[in-house]
Amino acid sequence: MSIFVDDDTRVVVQGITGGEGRFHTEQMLAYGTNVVAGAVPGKGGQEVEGVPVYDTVEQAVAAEDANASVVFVPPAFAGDAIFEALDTNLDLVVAITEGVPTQDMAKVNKRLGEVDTRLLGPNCPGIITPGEAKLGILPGNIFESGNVGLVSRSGTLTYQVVSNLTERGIGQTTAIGIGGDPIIGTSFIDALEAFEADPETDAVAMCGEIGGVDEEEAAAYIAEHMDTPVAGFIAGRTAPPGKRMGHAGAIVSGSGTGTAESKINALNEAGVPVGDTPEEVADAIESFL
Amino acid sequence: MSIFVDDDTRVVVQGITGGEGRFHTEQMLAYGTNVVAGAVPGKGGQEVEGVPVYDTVEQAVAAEDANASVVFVPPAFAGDAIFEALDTNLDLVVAITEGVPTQDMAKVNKRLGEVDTRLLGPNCPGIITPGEAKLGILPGNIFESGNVGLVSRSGTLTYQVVSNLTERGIGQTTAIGIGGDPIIGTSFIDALEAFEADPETDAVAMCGEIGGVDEEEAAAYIAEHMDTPVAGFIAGRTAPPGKRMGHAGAIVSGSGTGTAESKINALNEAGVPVGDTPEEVADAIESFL
Amino acid sequence: MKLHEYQAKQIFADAGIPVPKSQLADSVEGVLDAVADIGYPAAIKAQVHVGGRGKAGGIKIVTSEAEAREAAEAILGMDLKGYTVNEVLVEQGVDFVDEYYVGVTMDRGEGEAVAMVSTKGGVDIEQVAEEDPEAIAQEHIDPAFGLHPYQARKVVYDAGVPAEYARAVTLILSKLYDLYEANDASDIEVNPVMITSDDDVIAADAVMNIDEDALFRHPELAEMEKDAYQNDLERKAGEYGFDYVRLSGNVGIIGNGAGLVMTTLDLVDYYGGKPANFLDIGGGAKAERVVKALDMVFSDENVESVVFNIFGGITRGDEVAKGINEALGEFDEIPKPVVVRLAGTNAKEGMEILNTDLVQVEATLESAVQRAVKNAEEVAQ
Amino acid sequence: MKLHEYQAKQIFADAGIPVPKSQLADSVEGVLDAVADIGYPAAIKAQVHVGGRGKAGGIKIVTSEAEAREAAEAILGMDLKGYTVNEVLVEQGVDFVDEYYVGVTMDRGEGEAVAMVSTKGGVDIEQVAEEDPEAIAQEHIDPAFGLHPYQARKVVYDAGVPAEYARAVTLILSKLYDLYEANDASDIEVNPVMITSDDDVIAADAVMNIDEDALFRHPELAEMEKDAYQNDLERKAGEYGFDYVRLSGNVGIIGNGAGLVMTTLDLVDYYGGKPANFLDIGGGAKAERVVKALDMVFSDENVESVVFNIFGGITRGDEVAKGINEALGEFDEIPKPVVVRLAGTNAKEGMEILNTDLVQVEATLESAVQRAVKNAEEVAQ
Repeated sequence: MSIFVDDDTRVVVQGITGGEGRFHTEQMLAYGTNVVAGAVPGKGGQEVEGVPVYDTVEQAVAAEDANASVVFVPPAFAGDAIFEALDTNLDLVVAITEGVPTQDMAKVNKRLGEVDTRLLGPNCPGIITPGEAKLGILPGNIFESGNVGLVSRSGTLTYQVVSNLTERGIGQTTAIGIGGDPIIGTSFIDALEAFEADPETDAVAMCGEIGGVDEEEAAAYIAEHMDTPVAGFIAGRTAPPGKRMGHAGAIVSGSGTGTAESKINALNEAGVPVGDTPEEVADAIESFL
Repeated sequence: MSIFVDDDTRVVVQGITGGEGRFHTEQMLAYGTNVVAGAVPGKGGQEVEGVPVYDTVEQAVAAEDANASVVFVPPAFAGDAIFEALDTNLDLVVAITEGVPTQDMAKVNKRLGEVDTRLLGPNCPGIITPGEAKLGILPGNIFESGNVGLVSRSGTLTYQVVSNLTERGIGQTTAIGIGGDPIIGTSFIDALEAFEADPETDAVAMCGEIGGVDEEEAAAYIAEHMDTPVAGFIAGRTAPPGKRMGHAGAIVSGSGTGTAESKINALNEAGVPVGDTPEEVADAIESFL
Repeated sequence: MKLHEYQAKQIFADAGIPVPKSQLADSVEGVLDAVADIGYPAAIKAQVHVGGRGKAGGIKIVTSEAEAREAAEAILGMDLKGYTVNEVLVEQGVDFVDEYYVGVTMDRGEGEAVAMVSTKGGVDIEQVAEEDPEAIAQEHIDPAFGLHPYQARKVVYDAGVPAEYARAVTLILSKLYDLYEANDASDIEVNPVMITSDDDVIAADAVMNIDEDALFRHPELAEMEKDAYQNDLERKAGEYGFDYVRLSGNVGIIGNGAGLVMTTLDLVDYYGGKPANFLDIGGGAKAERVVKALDMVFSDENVESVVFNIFGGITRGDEVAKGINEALGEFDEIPKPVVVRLAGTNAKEGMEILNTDLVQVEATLESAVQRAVKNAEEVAQ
Repeated sequence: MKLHEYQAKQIFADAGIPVPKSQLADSVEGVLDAVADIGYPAAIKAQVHVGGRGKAGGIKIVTSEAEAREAAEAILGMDLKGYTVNEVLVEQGVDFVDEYYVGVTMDRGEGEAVAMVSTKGGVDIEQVAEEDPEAIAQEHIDPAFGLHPYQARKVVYDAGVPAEYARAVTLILSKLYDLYEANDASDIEVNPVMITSDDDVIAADAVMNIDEDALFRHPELAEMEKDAYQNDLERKAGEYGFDYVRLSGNVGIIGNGAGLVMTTLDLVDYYGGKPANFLDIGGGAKAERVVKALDMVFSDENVESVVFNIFGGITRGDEVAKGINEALGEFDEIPKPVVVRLAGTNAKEGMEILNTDLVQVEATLESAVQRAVKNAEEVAQ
């Protein structure tokens, strides 16, 4: 099994005619994902990699019976694209776009509370259920099907940890990048809850980073609700306060909240071993299996 | 019994220090209503008719354990006052103010969908459960406690019909003015549903008027869900299209929707007798009892 | 409150919506000056608040000075469905290849505005709505978020606007919504949006109605309200602050509260009479307001009989009676018979004050209306 | 992105928020001209992005020309927590009777902005938040509706602002929220809002941080970004479009993806080294970007050793290798030893291309970092 995406996921690509949209559509198709439509205003009737393009997401969903979308729309228009997807009753919207203004996301976040759709991201690499479907930009070849769930705020750090696992022969049920922005659609807790409910996920690797209190909240959730063992990693131990470390969300505020120390302590208190290196995370996961 | 208000209703008056607010607070107190607080920014610490005034509704509610408010705030500030009341988790907010801009009410209407509070009005005379509580500007002396529910879009027309009933010795469980604006908080259906559920209400008088389709929807509701008999009245049979007849909501649109004819037909088809005169409404109610 | 086409178009132009070149004129010479400036063909369009102006002869296309003079003479001063034409808009004639409908209006059932686009423009959109509702694409607008850009695009593409014009039509719709919100409009429509033979997309007509309850925050629009009155009586009512509508009958009606006044109108009709007007003096009216109300009704030359129906809540019967006595006391002879019915707050006190030499008193709504109808019939005989 | 106090105050003043009279100066003469204009007492305030300027000697009150000269000479050019002061704001001294805190900031946990008011202003608000959280009244702001007027009043009254000042403080808060929204701020604070001895209410300080991701729609603010860089290296990174943060160590770090670069920094520290910087070349970087990244790191005189850590997703190992070869090929002698670790997409192809005369290659993240730390230690010896 898996969480959020599988063989049956039918994908609309928003922004399919742009450079990134086109390239990753090709990659997703090559991985075996059911990319069934694209949506770009004014480009209705065209095709990209054999995938039909529609003017609106609603038209694409209606014509191709899609249940998910991936957003490759530039930051200035991404908030609007996410709203469009949310108002189409999809199961899942994956927003890859990096650099969406926070106030746009605050409005999206408000709408999220009014609909049943799950949003993943923005500023995330996407989600992959190895061997079934990949929505986003993750390099498919490093993943293997298996019994470990992975959830991460970062893209390349995800790849690093996954490769540490795969090299040992430990495969993944589903790997999720939840995104590095301050306001995101799917939290650690949402992913952990789904992994806990998935009978095939026997352990979970969780890669957090500085900024916000999501990791602390996740630790409380793990302590209270999870039987599946979790191993953690926190990036940014050496980050100075007040500096944005690449990700818009990765910042230790002047008041000292969002530090790596606070997150590591919270996880440790919840019984979650936190690795000093990615390799140590893989060690912990291996010990669980 | 009664609906929405009774002996236990504890009222905050928003705008209590204004002319209307002060006068009707006196009237409501004289009727026996539990007016427990007023709310006017900058007037915290004062008293009006012995009622303590607070700077905010939240402070008033917290200090005096209120569960309802009546809004006597001028139209320019009434939308904001209603928002303030809605965000304080009251059971009932009664907005008397006439002339609230429609777009302000559209925003209020959106918030109504997010909270559990009932809004009555705006542009309404209020609500009365004879002998128990009066919230608004209705003249208490024409009402009698009894077994007939009354719901109306109009103020003085309500008084007319009530006096026709009271003169025959027919009293009321609760009488409600839902308001004459295009966008209002409580619809005919909301009131009819509550009267249907009230074991002491044996018949309902419903006074509609031209504009919108609330009466048609109410007719469909009555046909499907009500055992309690209903008699109706529709004002505005002679109104020409495209002219606003006093109430902002009382207008037959150019496209012919909102006519008295359509409403009368819908009610008749639902088995609701519609009087040609207020006196005939009282006749019909009397025949039900 | 309705804006005239020329007022709405000025607002559109200020917002960057393309409109044809035009000029307002109130005389034949003014029209000729305007066409000289604008060129031929030109349209001469009556500026009155009447639907179907074209069919009724209120819009003419002219291609020469002679035609322009003829059209100006015909339209200026003409009676269009009961309203006199005092002003015309002289507008550049546009060579078009297609006509769309674009509008934003309040859907009161949903409590939300709705954006609408149809490629079947240039004809009565209400007829299209009835005969071919699928031809009008709609999108409801969440009042907290406003019109999302994707929604504007969606309704345009759903309507079937070709891709080459979609961006321009979307832009017009977005700007219409901005104007709708910024001006507290209740309705704003362009029918037609024209696709010209040069592939330009322009707003060839303009309808804009404003929420009267919101005029307090739009002084520049309130200023235009002066021009919105259809006749002197409505203008007078506006000055007095009454809710007033003139009708074609002869029984003048004054009351308090919209529902009760409507009901009084309906009863006049029910008992065989014809209402001359709707006049609501509002809640809590004092004697002075009553005097003004009677002045209003007597100013209508059609009125043969008056019924005064008050059910006092906030309004006090004694104040009303005082006002009636005062107003009618001015006359040597009462111009038209006045029937008065007072109920509710201080009705008894009112009845005691009322000078029954001046008015006829009735105890119930029904009997008061019946008597007023009879009075009108007697005068008419 | 942080605005300087003088920039934020100009924005406040343009929005109608009362601020003290002030003038920017970058020389002692400029300061003297400014005080001559503004009068005494005046405050001379260092314009650098450093908290606690006052305690660190960056703010001085002067009451005479002699004091003004002395203060200007002391502050201009001074080193304030590592930053050189190039500009000071010369500001009218204000005689105050009370100090409040008013601010709007993004609460990322709720995904909503929060408005905050406290009557304990003029001191470190984070300390107040810790020691006496009740002293700060808060109100969350629904992003779809914005700050309702009642909310602005509520937070002001809840904070205990006396009725006589409540209206003015509410107005400041409302305007701050408008500025927050209009400028895509992430944080906007006034500490203190001063109640002057004349009962005026003025914004005596101004903090305003802008969401960097939204600068594309605020060209006037993007223009100010030039002044926001703390040093030449950050300015260069801004020009190159890199996410870059300078640190105090000697191991230069280049990688792709924020999380992985942070992890590389952490490992440098874990293995006993000191990171010199954070530098994320982003996803899908081409050779040219790699050249610029190496240029950046070599420009930092503290750097003694470099680690290049790439896990290719969109980024291709061969492109990175090409860039490294190109950048290092320029040198007769490689300035500092460079350790490279390539994994993921086209890593094998990259390894084959890589000129191992110029770099040291490691197979894992851990070994690459350990080697770079060792290189730095060796240079330091």
